[in-house]
Amino acid sequence: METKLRAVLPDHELVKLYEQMVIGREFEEACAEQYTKGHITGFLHLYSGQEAVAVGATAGLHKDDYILSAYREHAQAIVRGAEPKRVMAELFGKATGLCKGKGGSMHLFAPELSFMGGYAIVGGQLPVACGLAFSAKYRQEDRITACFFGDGAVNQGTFHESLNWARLWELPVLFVCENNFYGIGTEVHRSSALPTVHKRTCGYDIPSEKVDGMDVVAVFKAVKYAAEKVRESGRPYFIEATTYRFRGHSMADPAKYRSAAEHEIWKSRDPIPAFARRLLDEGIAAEEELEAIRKRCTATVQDAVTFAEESPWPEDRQIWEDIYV
Amino acid sequence: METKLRAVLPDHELVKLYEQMVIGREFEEACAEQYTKGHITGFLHLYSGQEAVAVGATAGLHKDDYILSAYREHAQAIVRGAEPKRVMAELFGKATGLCKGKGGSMHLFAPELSFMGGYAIVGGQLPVACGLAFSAKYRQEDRITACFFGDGAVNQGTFHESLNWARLWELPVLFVCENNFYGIGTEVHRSSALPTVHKRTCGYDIPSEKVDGMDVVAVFKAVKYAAEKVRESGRPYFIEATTYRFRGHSMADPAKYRSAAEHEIWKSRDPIPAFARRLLDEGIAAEEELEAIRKRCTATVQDAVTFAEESPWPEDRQIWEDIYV
Amino acid sequence: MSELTYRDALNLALKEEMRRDPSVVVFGEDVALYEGSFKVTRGLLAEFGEERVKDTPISENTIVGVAVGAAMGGLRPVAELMTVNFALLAMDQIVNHMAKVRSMFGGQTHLPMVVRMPGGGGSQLGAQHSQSLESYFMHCPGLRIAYPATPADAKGLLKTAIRDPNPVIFLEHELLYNSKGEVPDDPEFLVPFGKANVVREGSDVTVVAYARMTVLALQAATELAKEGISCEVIDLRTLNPLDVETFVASVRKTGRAVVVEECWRTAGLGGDLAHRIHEACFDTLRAPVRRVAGLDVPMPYSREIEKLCIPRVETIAAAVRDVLAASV
Amino acid sequence: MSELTYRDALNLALKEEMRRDPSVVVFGEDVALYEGSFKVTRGLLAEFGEERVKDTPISENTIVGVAVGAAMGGLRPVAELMTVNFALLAMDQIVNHMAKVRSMFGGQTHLPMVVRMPGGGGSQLGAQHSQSLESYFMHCPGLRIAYPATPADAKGLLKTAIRDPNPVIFLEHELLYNSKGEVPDDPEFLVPFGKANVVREGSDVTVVAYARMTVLALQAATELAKEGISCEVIDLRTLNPLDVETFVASVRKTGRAVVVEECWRTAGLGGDLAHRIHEACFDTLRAPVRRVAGLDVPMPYSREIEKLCIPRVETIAAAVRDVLAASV
Ligand SMILES: Cc1ncc(C[n+]2csc(CCOP(=O)(O)OP(=O)(O)O)c2C)c(N)n1
Ligand SMILES: Cc1ncc(C[n+]2csc(CCOP(=O)(O)OP(=O)(O)O)c2C)c(N)n1
Ligand SMILES: [Mg+2]
Ligand SMILES: [Mg+2]
Repeated sequence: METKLRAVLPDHELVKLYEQMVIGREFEEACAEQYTKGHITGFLHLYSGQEAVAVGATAGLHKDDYILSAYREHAQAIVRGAEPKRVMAELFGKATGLCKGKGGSMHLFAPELSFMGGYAIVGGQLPVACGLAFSAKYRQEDRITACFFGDGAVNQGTFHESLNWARLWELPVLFVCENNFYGIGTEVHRSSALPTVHKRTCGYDIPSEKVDGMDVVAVFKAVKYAAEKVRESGRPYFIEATTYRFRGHSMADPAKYRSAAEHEIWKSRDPIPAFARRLLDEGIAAEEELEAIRKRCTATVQDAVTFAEESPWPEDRQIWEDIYV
Repeated sequence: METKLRAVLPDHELVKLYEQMVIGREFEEACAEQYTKGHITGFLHLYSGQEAVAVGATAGLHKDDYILSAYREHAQAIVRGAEPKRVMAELFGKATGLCKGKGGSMHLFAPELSFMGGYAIVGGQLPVACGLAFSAKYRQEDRITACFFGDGAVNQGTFHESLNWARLWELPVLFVCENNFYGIGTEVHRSSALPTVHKRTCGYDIPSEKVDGMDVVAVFKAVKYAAEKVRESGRPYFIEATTYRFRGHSMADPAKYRSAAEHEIWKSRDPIPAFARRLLDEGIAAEEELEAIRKRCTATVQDAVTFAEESPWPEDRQIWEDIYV
Repeated sequence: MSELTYRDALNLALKEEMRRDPSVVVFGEDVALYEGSFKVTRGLLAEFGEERVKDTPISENTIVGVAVGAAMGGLRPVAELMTVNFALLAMDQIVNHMAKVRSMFGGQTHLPMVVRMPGGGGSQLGAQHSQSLESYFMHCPGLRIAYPATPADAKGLLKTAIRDPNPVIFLEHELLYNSKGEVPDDPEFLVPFGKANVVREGSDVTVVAYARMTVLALQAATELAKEGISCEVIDLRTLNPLDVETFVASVRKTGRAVVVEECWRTAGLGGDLAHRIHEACFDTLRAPVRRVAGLDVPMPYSREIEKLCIPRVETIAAAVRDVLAASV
Repeated sequence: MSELTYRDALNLALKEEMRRDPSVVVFGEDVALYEGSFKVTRGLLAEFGEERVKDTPISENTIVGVAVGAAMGGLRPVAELMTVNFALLAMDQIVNHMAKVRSMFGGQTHLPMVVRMPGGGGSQLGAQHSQSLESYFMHCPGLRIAYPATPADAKGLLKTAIRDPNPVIFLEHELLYNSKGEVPDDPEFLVPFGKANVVREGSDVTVVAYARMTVLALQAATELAKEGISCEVIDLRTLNPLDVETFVASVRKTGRAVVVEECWRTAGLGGDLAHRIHEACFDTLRAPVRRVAGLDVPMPYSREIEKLCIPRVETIAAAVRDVLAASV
């Protein structure tokens, strides 16, 4: 039997999880539209379907725990507190963007929120996460580092090197693999000799567990538990969150390699309506309240688009800025 | 109880194993002398102490199974059939060397013996071994690839990538880790989160086992068994052979990081006298025969040195040769 | 002749060579089932099956290493790195192995292999995905490097690359995949390595370029012709072997040169080209060689500033005008 | 002033900076217990303890990546790659991360980190262990690159590198470790980045060099002086920032230049330097700039041919004579 939600978190925090998932989804769907209109260019990797992971995990961390991710990180940044309008402006390539238009969709960064970046080289963020964790440990800060990556990243050399290193140096890193079962068009069992991702930590003596990444509360609980383990032991921990991206790998991918049936099964597990049902069933929120949240999120995202549209382009001189100190 | 040697191999083959270990040792000790005299320059990594691994393993393979190794590979090449004089000439940098003086100590190569090279980038040979195994599989050759590497190499990204790949593509690779417990001055438990090296294959669904690398017959049996497994299944297998190098990492290393006591314990397990005792105890060879072998090996190595000394240097024009076809 | 895109010309080259030689195999991330990130390997899995067309894990260093071993074992692997940016993860196998194995083993083996990589900037992909790394490969003896500008060359050079006994880095420009041109149907149509192409004859200035830079240089030449300036445009086609004679002969004729490279200016290959011209034509050069190159910055994402970081028709034309103005 | 080896000068720089700033940490393969493959980190573990001086697994890409993260987190990591050859395994973290993080994140962070790497050929280490990869680093905006020629510069540049807020590639030449020279004792002795050193004044030819090439160039200059040829020798000290003014001013004076680089000639940094000279001094140059560079081959092991692949005093002297002979 499922735990009752109220046993896990107070009502307003549960509702906040819902709101965060909704804003994540709304934001991505707005991005898709803006991409179609040509306002967002480059690669655009949307997070729709995976919201429970970012939202549950972020809730399970302390506010100043470091977070690093890959290139599918809009929702991750927003959930951590980045302003949607500055994220959208970044995607538009505007000077008001989170990274002044220098980074784009794949490189969001907000150090004041301890959001230490989106990285576009598969596996590239793992060593960086170890380094951040080392700095926190060295300075005796009570701060762990959560590093997100996909199922495709686990076959990069850096995965191996980083897990080994984190255990060896006893670094407070929480590795979170978002297993959405595909790396672009390649299903996990076609890229990994051992497709049960979390079992791959056996070679590093790192404890690991698997969690349902479509269930925001399950993710929250798992991450909260794991984060405490990391904090207490000073050692790494590994979570595999199974999830699904409802869209193609990027806007350029029609995702023909997945069957309609498979897609339907996962769609029926959409974390947002599922969580809404639980909030209603357990009397935590009323339908009107949820509807108000959805409206508010839509408005926020709409404002973000307007802000991005109206923002100026970077100036030419900025090309030469922010490279060297 | 130890198996009786005769139950494993016929007498003349057992004696041959002894001879191969002796030549391996004599060769290395001669190298040390020539290095001290300044005839051999560059890095010189000697194999003394580890002979049972190369000798036992090579005996357990088919003649045309591919072998690849790292930079501590003189004995490996010689045991496979490379002429000691051409190996020595290579170390002297002479035109008559195995690689015309272009490769040196770390890059022996003898394709006619299916000895596919010594590589000096730690972990660099593992992907290459996978490629050779793939070519053999593709051409439906009854040929496996044995890839040797050290305990230090298991933390390179290529180790992870190659093991995953070999299992995924079902490649006939026999991975042989020569665990001599040190990568230069770093003991294995200070570089590997899981210092029991053979257990690291758990993340790839590759069977593995550990063997006493100071016992030539044990290595032979383990490799023979593993090689047959690889041949039959078409899948990788992993052997960890525990061993010890009696000298420093290279001639430049006084190996002060190891205690005299540790060194003594391993010295007392020197694979050559240990095997000699068994040959004598089980009545497979008489002391005179072994003594004759040792003399023969000393002479062969002395001839090799003379050959190398008397050989010409490469000609200047050779600088531009053998780069492009 | 058929009109084909650069993409389809590459695709046809792969198919023809796979039909011709069963030792040709293709592998890389998403090249089989997904038919390639840029669809260059479309139809290969269907025609040649999964023994010859293989998806790989995201393990770039090992992709190249497996190709090295497979080539050593007698196959003709054509590996794809999804983009040139990821070659940075494979530099060990490219520079330490692919380029060196033959020579460090005294010529006892050779590596008939190709590593294909799309590259180049201009698509708002940000700093980690917009690099032009041709100088790195050129600065590494032991490799051959081809980088086609047209669909015909795409086909002819890739076929030559696959048949070449040496390891070849085969660069493809992401912004050229959709460009169209006439391509010979002949399955024996090959474009030799080391022969630059004088793609436009002219008398005032020699413009040395490659790949997409050739396309831009031709457009600049058309513009400049309206002003009465006659450019000779040379497409290098291969960066190794480098056809020094052709461009030096041209500069001897025109007395002026502009070198166009997409990569960063500092320590870029254009410095070497410029110096070779300078050395060979010291007496006849009427102005210093001008370089048009990528700006020395990590590529910014925003399209309005990104476009200023890459050579353009305008910057090439301006350099040509400058060189004329500066002439003695 | 004390007479120190290049090795000991580096060692002292590390110690002084670690004493001065507790955020400086040192890690790399065998740098702690073993005190470094080349003994540059001797005594560090004993003085600063295992929290600050750390051995790592053989995982080069992650060594650099950990330094990137640690620097982002506010430390001043000084990572060692055992030799520059292994930097090829770390090119992803060096080029895609270390060089780009600041700019792609809009300047919101910076990386006060140093990656030290011994390099250079001439020790019969074969093709995979004898590379000079400075051109790769120079061809990558976002990095600073220092490469000292003398013990004093070794100390002063390393101290500057550690205090610099930018990511620094710090190259050391394996054949210089035992070279000796006077080194200032002052713990505040710093050698600024971007200031080339005119190590010998002269009037006939400017020789532009760096690191061990400076040492050879000075020897060549001594030889040539006997023939009445006066060389001005310039040691670049840092390749990024590059002090163009100093060498251009010198060539304006002498009218002739030889550029010496240890790396491969093709697409090497010397082409860029030569072109900058050519461009800036077109009117005053009396002969084409000559380049003395490593031969375009994977380094052969055998010492008799290896030595011919690397610039030598003789080849530098010959280039200077050539440039004089070719002068108009
Ligand atoms: C080193 C590297 N190789 C290849 C790519 C191209 N690429 C981008 S995303 C991707 C798939 C990654 O899959 P996964 O880690 O599962 O993340 P997901 O996209 O599913 O979130 C690939 C191959 C890259 N960006 N970096
Ligand atoms: C990529 C790379 N990093 C570092 C080195 C320097 N190095 C040479 S041997 C060695 C230790 C390797 O240890 P191990 O694999 O255990 O082999 P062993 O020397 O014990 O035979 C190191 C770090 C190298 N050659 N290649
Ligand atoms: Mg995935
Ligand atoms: Mg070892």
